[in-house]
Amino acid sequence: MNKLTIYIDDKQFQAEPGKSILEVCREHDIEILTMCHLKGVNDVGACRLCLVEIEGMSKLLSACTTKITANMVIHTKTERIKKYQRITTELFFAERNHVCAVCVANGTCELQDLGYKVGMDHIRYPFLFPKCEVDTSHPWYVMDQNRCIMCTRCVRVCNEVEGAHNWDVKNRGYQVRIISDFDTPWGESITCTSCGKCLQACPTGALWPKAIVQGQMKKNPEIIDELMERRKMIL
Amino acid sequence: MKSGSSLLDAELHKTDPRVKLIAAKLKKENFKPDALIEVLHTAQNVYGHLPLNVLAYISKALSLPPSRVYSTVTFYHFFSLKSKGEHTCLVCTGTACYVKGAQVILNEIESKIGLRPGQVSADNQLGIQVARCIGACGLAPAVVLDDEVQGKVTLGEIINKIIDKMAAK
Amino acid sequence: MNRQDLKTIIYAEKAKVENNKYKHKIGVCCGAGCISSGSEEVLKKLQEEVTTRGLDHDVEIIPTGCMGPCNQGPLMKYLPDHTIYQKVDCSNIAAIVQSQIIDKKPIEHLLLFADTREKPFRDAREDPFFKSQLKIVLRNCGQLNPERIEDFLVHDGYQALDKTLCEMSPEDVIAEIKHSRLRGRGGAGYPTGLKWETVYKYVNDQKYVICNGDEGDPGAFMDRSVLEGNPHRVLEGMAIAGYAIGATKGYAYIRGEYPLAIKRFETAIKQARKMGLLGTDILGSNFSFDVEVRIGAGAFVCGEETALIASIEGKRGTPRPRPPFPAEFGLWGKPTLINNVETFASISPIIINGGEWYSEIGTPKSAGTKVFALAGKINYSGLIEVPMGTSLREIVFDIGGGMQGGGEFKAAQTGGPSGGCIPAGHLDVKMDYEALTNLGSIMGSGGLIIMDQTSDMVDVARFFMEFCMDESCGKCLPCRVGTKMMCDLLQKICDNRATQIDLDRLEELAIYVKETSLCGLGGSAPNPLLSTLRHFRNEYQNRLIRHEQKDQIEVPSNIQV
Amino acid sequence: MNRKKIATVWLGGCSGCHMSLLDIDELILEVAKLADIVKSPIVDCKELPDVDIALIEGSVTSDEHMNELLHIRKHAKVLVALGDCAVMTNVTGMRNYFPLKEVFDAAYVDAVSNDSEGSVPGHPALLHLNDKVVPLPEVVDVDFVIPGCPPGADAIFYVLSEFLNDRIPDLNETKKLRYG
Repeated sequence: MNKLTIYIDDKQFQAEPGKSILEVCREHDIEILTMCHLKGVNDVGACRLCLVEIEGMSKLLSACTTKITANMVIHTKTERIKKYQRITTELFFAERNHVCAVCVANGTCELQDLGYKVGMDHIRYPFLFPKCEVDTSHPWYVMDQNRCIMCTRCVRVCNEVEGAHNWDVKNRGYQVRIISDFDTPWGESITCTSCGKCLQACPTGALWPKAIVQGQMKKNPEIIDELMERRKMIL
Repeated sequence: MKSGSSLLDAELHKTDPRVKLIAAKLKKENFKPDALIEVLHTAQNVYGHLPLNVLAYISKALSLPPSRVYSTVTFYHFFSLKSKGEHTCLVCTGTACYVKGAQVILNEIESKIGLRPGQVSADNQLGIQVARCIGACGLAPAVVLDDEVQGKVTLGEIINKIIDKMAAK
Repeated sequence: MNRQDLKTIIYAEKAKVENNKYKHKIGVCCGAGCISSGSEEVLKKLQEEVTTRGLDHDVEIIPTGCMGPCNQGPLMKYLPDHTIYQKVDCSNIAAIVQSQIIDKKPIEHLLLFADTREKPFRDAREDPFFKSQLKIVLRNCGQLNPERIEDFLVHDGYQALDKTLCEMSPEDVIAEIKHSRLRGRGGAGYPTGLKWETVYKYVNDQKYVICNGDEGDPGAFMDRSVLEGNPHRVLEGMAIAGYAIGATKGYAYIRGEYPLAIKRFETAIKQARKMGLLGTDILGSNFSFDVEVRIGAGAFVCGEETALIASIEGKRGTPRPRPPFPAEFGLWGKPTLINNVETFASISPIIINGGEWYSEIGTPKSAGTKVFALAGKINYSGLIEVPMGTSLREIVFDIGGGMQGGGEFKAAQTGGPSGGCIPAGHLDVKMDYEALTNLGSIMGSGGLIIMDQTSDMVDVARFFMEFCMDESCGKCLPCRVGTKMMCDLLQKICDNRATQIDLDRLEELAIYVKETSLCGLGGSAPNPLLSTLRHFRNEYQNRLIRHEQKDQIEVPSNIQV
Repeated sequence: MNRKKIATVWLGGCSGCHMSLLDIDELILEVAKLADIVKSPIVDCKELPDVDIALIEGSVTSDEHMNELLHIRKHAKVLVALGDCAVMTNVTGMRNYFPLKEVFDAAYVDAVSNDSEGSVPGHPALLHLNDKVVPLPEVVDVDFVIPGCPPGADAIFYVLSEFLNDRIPDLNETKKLRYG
């Protein structure tokens, strides 16, 4: 297939049509910050961290959901984008109750990493301090809404990879929460297979195994993509 | 939280005429999963709200995961998981009504009747709700008492009407 | 039914009207506003009155769609004189029948606007309220019985469909619409012809037409009135669109809050099917088209096209990023055309009278007329239709009869929670898409709320922000958290607890949310805030406390448990 | 010799940040070459004199903290929020999800160790807890923040030495930024 010529941050690249801007950037080690993107499941464009400027477009577009077109001129690191990435990060921290000091994912958390990458030293917006539930009813796992950033990676992994669709989202606006079945305790779910893929997919310490304590969480989100690749070979 | 597994085991009363209405709707829609919202409308109409066992029934009938059904129900303001009360008083808070003092009406209801939007009286007689514009802007401020639109309401009059509703069981 | 059959029916109906055995005709407005004021009672009582007087054979009584001046309802119109009686109730019906029908002279003090005008008009068409209007979309609203397809047929109903199917190719139809320069009436004002052409060009075995009747703006009821007053007009527009783009299936997504509109539209569909104006092989043209109603379940965001599609598919109404646009990847992944109710209702007049005719109405960039739902602190509120480019002053003072209680005009809010306000200094603005955008507002779907000096603009911004916060779907972060933060900050300003830093932060957030949100809801949620800041910044500034004063106040408690 | 004055203050926190400050070990001598620590939990001084740098650990949880912080703001040239509690409330903020009464009851009434006989202490001389815990930037202008629970000793020393040498530190540039 004929490759397309595109320009990213003033450099020229050849890329296959049908690929997203994000895929092309990742191939060439151009850093694009993401939270809701997880290789192996469908993109939803919800976190808005991967927004890029495209010449000729008035709107910022999410790199994960926008396919490349011929002669596209893309800017990924303008001052405007950097500024918005920082605000997005701050809003993530202010939305729920992220207490790194007591979190299992301290040190391996993608949200923490994001904060370092955008150089966020403090949060300028008032914290919302919502009251959130912690579901410990599952024999092995815990779901802590305090640490959830609503990236819905667990929802998509459970639905698209495991096929169980235990997780979904309830309510709307800032009151959205991840739910299991009819918002019933996870331990009583009739759909969950306890496969644990959602734990691997979760970028923060919202989903974790009971056996560990602060700072011990090891995550391997890449496993999802590997799994999907292996499945293709079996077929 | 209610127990999840026990819920799905709960069979709806087959003789309940309301279940039959839902079953008829399901059949009419050919049990297509994309008819979920249409079926929920029917269920909400016949039950007044959407009890969890009804949702479990619908989820099974349409072969949809429980969380998919629950998430759809909680997304739309029209659907309610809880009973809204025998009588309902819905105060329009659309822009025209807002400009003409919908908030004052809500304050008055709270001080005289002791209920805020979304609340139902202890005896389940009256539920107070708000709507984002019922499209009767020419009659602002408007209140809907049991499906009957009261236009250009005044404070004393509307409170009396509500109290009458509560008294007439 | 073929073309000839339709003509036969129309001739027969027209003949019936011409050889009218009735000497008098009385229309009772059964639009939602008048029904709320009790017009159904009036209709019943009127029928009784006429029967008791033995006038059944002389007086025809019809329920009609919205007549316009909704806050004067229930309205009753005597034809052919166009005499309108306002605030009719059961007690004065006998007198009206006696005076108007028997004595043949109207009762002056019961006429429309009799309580506010020095001399009310016997022919309501002479009244400035109607005189300044130009009704294209609403032309037959308030004249025909919306529940009878025959009434519509008499008023050139389905003539446009007949013309397109029998005389025009899909390309012709698209060219005509393009020529008319009609722009989408849902708010964004995208050229309708261009949109049709895009969907037409995508080749697919299945395409869809969707009519967006999820009118969620608080303070807007244009679509509702059109659907209730003339549902067949919308249906006809949808069928023409289906023919033009090559779709065989349409969906009308109507707000659940509008039960009457749903009922009448469903009736219309049944009648049209029965007459063969929907279904297979319409008018013997090989073209097949059918429409289904989907009822909204109370989510403002479903007015956004991708969310609306998700909702029709039975899912949470959350939008998805565009591109791909619905024209390419829409309902069930098929090319889909989505237009607003008012847009579809504008189609048949364009087909009948030609695109040229339509394009000459209005302003160079915004052709045609626009329906507004006029409300707020104004004397006559209701449903109006004016040519694009009519000045706000004309709308407020000529049509609306000026400010209520002699108040002072402060601002007009357009476009609801996605729009902005027009301050008194711009009363002479010619209302069209560009002019409103230049003022930092938008045309929107047509809600027009007039505010007087008692309105607090910061609180107005807070009101709309709270609305957007409640209606945010929660999918993307900027809208989900941003609207909540902005709402809290606005509350802080309203409570006189905020400093200049808070205001700066609020402005920064507003622009951030506007530029980064996934869909139009978040993208326009900051508009009322930005617009009031632009025109009424001093009202914000006056509320701020100085930074040094901060240590005198309590700890900010903008934290919700 | 223009020696600078440093104050370190302990508001609503666990003193871990001060422990981390002590962890700079012998480098404290480097600090001592340029400045005096005039007020600190480890210095016996009741009044706060005007200082060049104030390092403040912990968040604002009570009226006393509030007054102290406002006082320091007036007397410090550079106010540094030290540690996650001061910067973003951290663990101390975890009571914000509950009404204050529930928090008191949990601690003084319902706790098992109370043998069901406890009551909420109400002596007027006791400090008065605010309804909500807030981080320093919500109350006063903060000139610099060092997040971390606790911040690393190297980060603290780096910031101190930069300010003492009239330079502005940059945690991000120097890869010393960390939370938790």
